[in-house]
Amino acid sequence: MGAIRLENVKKTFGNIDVIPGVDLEINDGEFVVFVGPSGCGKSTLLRLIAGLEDVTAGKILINDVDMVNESPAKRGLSMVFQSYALYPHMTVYNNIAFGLKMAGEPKAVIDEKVRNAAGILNLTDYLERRPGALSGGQRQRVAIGRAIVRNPAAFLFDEPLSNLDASLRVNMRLEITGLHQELKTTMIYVTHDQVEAMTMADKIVVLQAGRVEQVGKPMDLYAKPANKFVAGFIGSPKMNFIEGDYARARNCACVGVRPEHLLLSTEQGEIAATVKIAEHLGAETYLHVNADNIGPMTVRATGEVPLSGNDRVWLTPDPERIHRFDASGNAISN
Amino acid sequence: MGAIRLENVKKTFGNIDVIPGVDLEINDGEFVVFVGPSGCGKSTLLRLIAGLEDVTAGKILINDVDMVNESPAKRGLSMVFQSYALYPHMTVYNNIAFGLKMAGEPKAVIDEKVRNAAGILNLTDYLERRPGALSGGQRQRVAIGRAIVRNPAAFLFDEPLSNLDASLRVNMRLEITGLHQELKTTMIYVTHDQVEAMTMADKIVVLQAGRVEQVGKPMDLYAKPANKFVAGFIGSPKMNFIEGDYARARNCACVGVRPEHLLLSTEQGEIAATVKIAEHLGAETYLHVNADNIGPMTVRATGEVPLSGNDRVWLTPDPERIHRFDASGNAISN
Amino acid sequence: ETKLTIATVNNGDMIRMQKLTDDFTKKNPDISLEWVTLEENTLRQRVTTDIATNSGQYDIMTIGTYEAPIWAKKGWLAPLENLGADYDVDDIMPSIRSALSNDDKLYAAPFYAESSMMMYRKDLFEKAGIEINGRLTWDQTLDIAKKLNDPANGVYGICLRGKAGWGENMALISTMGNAYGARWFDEEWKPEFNGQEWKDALSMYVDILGKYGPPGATSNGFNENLSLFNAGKCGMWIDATVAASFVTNPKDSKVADKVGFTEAPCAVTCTGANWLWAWNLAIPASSKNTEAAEKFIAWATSKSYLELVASKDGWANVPPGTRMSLYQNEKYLDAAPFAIKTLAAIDSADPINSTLKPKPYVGVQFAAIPEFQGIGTVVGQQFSAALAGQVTVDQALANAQESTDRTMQKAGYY
Amino acid sequence: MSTRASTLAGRVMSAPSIIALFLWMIVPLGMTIYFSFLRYNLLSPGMEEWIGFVNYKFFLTDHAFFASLANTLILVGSVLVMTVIGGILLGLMLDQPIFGRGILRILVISPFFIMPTVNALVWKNLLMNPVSGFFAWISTSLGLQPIDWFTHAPLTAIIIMVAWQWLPFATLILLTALQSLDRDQKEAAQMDGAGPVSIFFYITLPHLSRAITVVILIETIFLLSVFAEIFVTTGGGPGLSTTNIAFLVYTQALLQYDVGGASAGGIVAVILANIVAIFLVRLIGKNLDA
Amino acid sequence: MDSKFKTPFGQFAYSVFAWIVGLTVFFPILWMVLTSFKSELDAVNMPPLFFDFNWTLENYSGILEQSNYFKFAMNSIILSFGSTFLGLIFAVTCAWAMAFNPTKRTKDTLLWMLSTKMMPPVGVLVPIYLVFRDWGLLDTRFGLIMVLFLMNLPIMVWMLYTYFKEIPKDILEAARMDGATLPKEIIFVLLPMALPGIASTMLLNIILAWNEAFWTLNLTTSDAAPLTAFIASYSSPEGLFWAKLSAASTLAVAPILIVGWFSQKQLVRGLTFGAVK
Ligand SMILES: Nc1ncnc2c1ncn2[C@@H]1O[C@H](COP(=O)(O)OP(=O)(O)OP(=O)(O)O)[C@@H](O)[C@H]1O
Ligand SMILES: Nc1ncnc2c1ncn2[C@@H]1O[C@H](COP(=O)(O)OP(=O)(O)OP(=O)(O)O)[C@@H](O)[C@H]1O
Ligand SMILES: [Mg+2]
Ligand SMILES: [Mg+2]
Repeated sequence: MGAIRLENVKKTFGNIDVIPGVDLEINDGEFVVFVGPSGCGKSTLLRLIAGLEDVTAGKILINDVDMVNESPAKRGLSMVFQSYALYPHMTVYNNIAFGLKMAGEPKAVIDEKVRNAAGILNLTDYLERRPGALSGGQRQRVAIGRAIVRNPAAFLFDEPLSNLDASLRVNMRLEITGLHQELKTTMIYVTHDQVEAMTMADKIVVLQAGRVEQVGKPMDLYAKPANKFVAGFIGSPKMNFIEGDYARARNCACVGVRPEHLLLSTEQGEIAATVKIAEHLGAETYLHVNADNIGPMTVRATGEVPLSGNDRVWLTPDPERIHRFDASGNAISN
Repeated sequence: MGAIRLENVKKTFGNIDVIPGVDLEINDGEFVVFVGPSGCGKSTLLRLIAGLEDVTAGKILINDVDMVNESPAKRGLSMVFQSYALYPHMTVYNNIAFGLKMAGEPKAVIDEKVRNAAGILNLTDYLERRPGALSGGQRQRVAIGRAIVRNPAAFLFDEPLSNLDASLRVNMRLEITGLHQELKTTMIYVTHDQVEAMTMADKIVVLQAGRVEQVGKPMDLYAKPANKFVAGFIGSPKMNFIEGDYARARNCACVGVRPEHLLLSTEQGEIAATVKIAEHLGAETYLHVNADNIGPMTVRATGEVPLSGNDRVWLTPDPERIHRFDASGNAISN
Repeated sequence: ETKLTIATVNNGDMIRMQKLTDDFTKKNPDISLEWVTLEENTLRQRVTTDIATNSGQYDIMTIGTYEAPIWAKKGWLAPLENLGADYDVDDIMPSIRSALSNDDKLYAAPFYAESSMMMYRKDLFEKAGIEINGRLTWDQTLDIAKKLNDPANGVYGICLRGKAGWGENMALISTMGNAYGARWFDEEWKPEFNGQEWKDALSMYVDILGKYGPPGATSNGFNENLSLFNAGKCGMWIDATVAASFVTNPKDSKVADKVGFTEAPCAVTCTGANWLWAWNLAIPASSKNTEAAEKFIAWATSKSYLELVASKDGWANVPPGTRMSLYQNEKYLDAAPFAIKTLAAIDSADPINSTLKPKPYVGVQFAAIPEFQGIGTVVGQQFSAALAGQVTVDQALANAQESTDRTMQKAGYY
Repeated sequence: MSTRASTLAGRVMSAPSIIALFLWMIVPLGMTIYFSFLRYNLLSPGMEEWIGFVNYKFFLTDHAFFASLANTLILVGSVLVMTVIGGILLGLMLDQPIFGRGILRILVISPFFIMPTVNALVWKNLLMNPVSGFFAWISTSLGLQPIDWFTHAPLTAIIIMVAWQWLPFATLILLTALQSLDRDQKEAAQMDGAGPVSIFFYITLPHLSRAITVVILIETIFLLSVFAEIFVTTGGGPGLSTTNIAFLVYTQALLQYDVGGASAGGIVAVILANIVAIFLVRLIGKNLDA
Repeated sequence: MDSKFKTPFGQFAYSVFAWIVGLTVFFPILWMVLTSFKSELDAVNMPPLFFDFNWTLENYSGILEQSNYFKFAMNSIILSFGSTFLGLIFAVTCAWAMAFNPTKRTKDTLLWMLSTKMMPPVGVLVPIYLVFRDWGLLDTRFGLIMVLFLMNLPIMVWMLYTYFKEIPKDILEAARMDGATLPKEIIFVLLPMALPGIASTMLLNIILAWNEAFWTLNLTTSDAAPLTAFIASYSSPEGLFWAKLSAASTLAVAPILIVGWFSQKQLVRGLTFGAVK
């Protein structure tokens, strides 16, 4: 059970407003992802919720109780750190059991819970090892195990996968998603990886400079970004932004087209361009092109496309999927 | 000018055969990428070429001269290290100039070359800074600048991008590709990121346990992997391998189908499956499914597919793009 | 049970005493002894700090003839009035007794006493054809040193104290100064290093030791010279009379049977040409165990203690110089060939009249004023610098004069 | 972790040490300052009187003061130079594979465990004695005149002893620093064509600068008050040639029992030490993120 | 390239060279120990006798008979360990605060602490002595422990501070999330993690306290006197004394030397003062 509500939460370090004021509602059992560029305050916000930092102003309600003056342990939340923050001198077992020991649970209960968590996370064989003798993915799991056993109202994850290599990341991503489906506990997850955000979240919170830019389901953010910032931030490769005459012709300050929404042709189309670099990935091809009168653009084509540098191509944006923004960057609804 | 040939190069550490014997031909101006799982000997091979390790046996010919007994500096190669290995106490200028100073070049020449390299790499404004005051991407560029100025016969890169974050990685990848197009110098590039390998290489060398598994153009490796190992290693998400009856019916021990070569249908198809997790990325959707009688498989579908957990789907492999492997894992040509 | 904490210096006689205390504790079962044995300089600094701050950590202190009169006058020491009937205070050498008394009360009991004399190598003298007739002068000594000096064979003409310190080189140089008619202070307490007497004395010292002494003389004190002499490296050695028993002890000395003894040399006078020193046991006024302490002192400085030592280690090893009766003891005179010379030296040293010209201070080789330690040390350093050749004799004397003058002035003497 | 609770905990937990040290500093310092204005001889208790700056005047106009100041600086400076250079060389030496490196390292760091007093006694008597010391034997065997250390090179002798004592400390710190040098950096320099000497001067030495700073700081703190070695061997002489400030203050305090003068000297020493400290802090501020 | 010595011979020759250097550095100690087994006359013999002399234990037996070595040694142990443990308690808390809850003044405080060590001890002997006398601390182990503790506290704080700085804050925060109270956080998480650093801090302080010769000599008489006082009674007795002195010296340094040898790995590992990043 963990519904979390932030009411006008503010945080300043010295005289820098890191979080100028955030309101946010997180429902019980939801998987919420905070994304945003580096330094935008994702970690700070998470740490405010955890109680590792004091808020400068505002309320943090967990299950409708204001927890602003409670110590981290009392808030009933668990946190998984980017660096895992495992206790290097304890075995996996003790790492997982530590929180329970601190809570003064009886030995038998601890043992049961630890073994249970280890079972869920496939760690049973490693309980007697120290973190130093584990692989990156296993360490990650121990960190999660430590969070699980305490039966928290919510899990807080601060970029838990960013230290893992690409393929492991994919696996752990799936594991965490699976875990969420199994436990149905509220999870707040910080990342700056869009793939993670898109694939894991029930709800994405896009932050910029300590401000919430947009909150919504991943597909909503992808399909209907509220502004240029969100549009550029969600989706990879990045959305192409076209300004100037092309935009003016469409009654806006800027037109946005995702690389995957550009129809590619070697014969004709709306925008003529020259290929600079073609990246052939087998299943798809990224073309980095220089569009006449517009400048650099990226095109994403499915499958193998037999193009290379200096070829001429024509691009046609899918008119259904064009995004238009006004001068201050806000989306203009179609 | 840098053609490199390895003839039966061996390396043992103590009594471990790390490289049991490698033959390899690298042409002048080629961009060669070494890939392979961690610990397979990629770095070792590169360091043997650089002269940072002595070979146990074999010849390393650079422009047809055996360099096995030459010191690293004499081989006329430049190396970019994974950790960048910048000199922390020297300015960017001096970092780049160091090799030239050691070679005793006159001041004026050094200055010209350094400024030239800095120009190419957009570092001109940072020449007086120390590495500590640079961002990851800038450091990376300094490391490359240091390599460029020496006008090497070939560049050696050891996972130069693995310390950078995802988006910077994409940029730097393009920069290095651009650099190669501009300089046309031989480059040997170690990575374990398939995207890098696929997009950058003229020729990929797939290593496993110190042995060359396959050498070829990226698309050849993608389309015609010589064995199961290469098939599984190249391409992301990983190729699905199907054994058992399904394979036997096709006269082989194992059938391989890439996730992107599975036709998805909610009504009918060759293989029936249940969706476990659906990852919606906007431009594409990854479905992790459990195929009846076969087990877990991954499907990659273009665009947004409105499926989620527990939905039933049917998959049909593209018959043109099926890979068959014999019992020892070698590809059987269609 | 009473515990006595006793601070002693780490010389042979004191250490022997520690080993013999069973005799005392058997007789006084209610008294236990706690020894604090320290090297001389450290000891002095420890006990002085203790007594001056009235800290009362020691019940018995080993102090020199320098401290005794100063401390007695300040009332820091408990008078020794109950030494017992058989103690025989009158047997103590008069010169020593007067040095340890104030207003006719004895404040410290001498454990052993010494003067200075010359030890020489009879065999080398013989080889060089030198004979000693009567008391030598420093000029003659210089000649002899020159003749004996043979560094190639590891023999140096003369060994003297060169290590800086008021109890080290200054003890010797003061007696040389006395012999040349110099004094530390005139009647107005003004230092007199600018006089010709000191110049003569110091020049002789630098000359004889610098030219015919062993290398490293500037760091040689009593111990170092003893080692050198025992190893057969010195032709002559002018130092404490107690050394006599060591250099004649075949266990430690390579030249035990070749040593001759004679008085320390004179120059213009023989007055003050040999020093007077005694290590004494005293009770600080702050001690709470005065009675037990006095008992112990009575035991340690008694005639029977001498007999105890004699019975254990032989007569040659008894602490010398304190009791006249010892020098009438045939057994001692037999065992200690140097006894007569020692007695003569001690007898002739008078702390009150030790300079040719009158002086305001008590002490042969020191001035019993609180400032002397510091002055002696600084001057000693200057003189050892002169010996090392770092400064000239004139310079050293001028420096000594200046710094002594400053100190006396600061201390308010004038 | 900057919650109010933890900030408060931080204050509370650092307070005992700070207060203890503050008292340890301020009580004696206060008393010393007070004494320094008195005519106060320990041997004349009860005769203390206020004399203003006379003690300072005497201390500062004493030519012994300047001599000892110079000696202090020479001693500290030379020992620093010797230990840092020696430490780097030994560190480089021990950083290579050597048969029995563990034992060798034990041997090299042993002097650090030796009491200064014992150190001085051993060097003075067993090694540097010009007649029967070990060095004298070496000189004579080589047909040379034995060096009369404490007469002709007393300060050098002290410096050697002290440097010997502190060499292991420098070696240890520099060795750890050497071992932390990124292998890639050395290899990059190799690729750049730098030889061993260039690598040392361009890569290794700059890498060590931080460690060198630490060595200098810690050693200076201890070297400013070198005492036992002088007390045991030369007693500050001959002349003033081995009197440093600490020893000069000692002669005032425990030979002349001039507490007033010694206190003034102590205060002067504190001021000088703090000047050195400011100097060091500058050095560190640049090099050390303490 | 890990090894500069491609041939075994090169490495051997280098090892020989290194051993010569190492033995030279060690020589004074070796010589002291050798001399302690000689008779006095052998000790001053010219040329020096290396191994072919009459080995004797008489110096040691003489010393053990003459003074209560074990009492001195026991005091040394009590003083050095006592002050180190006391110091550790203060220094750990202080360093924890400075490393994990730094304020603007933390750096200045640290440097100030170090600067308290720059006061020449002789300069403040008399005040301290008087205070000790008045509080009845003279010649008490407690008093000495306090002095040694205060003397070394700045160094301890600094060393620990540098180790603590290297411990990721995350881990302490994780412990906090796990519900550990401050003392538990320090005892169960911080201390075990900083163990190598703590071990070497302790060692360094034991060494410094063991070898401290000024205060231990001046503030003790007998009850609390450690080995530094013991050695002061042998530094120059009359007569030939080198062998005896060597024996006494050997006895005085042996315990700490042995402790040092056995724990040198810890010392080597931890003695960085933050010089290694
Ligand atoms: N203790 C602190 N004192 C001062 N400023 C801080 C502190 N902690 C964070 N900040 C500042 O607050 C801002 C937000 O930091 P935060 O760590 O929350 O960013 P983030 O979104 O997590 O970034 P990243 O993706 O790099 O982890 C940054 O500008 C940072 O410099
Ligand atoms: N100096 C060495 N001594 C002993 N074994 C070594 C040494 N260097 C490398 N190895 C071993 O050689 C093998 C190959 O190592 P190498 O570093 O070349 O792998 P890699 O392919 O670069 O791996 P990664 O992707 O993790 O960088 C590994 O098993 C490694 O443990
Ligand atoms: Mg963050
Ligand atoms: Mg590698």
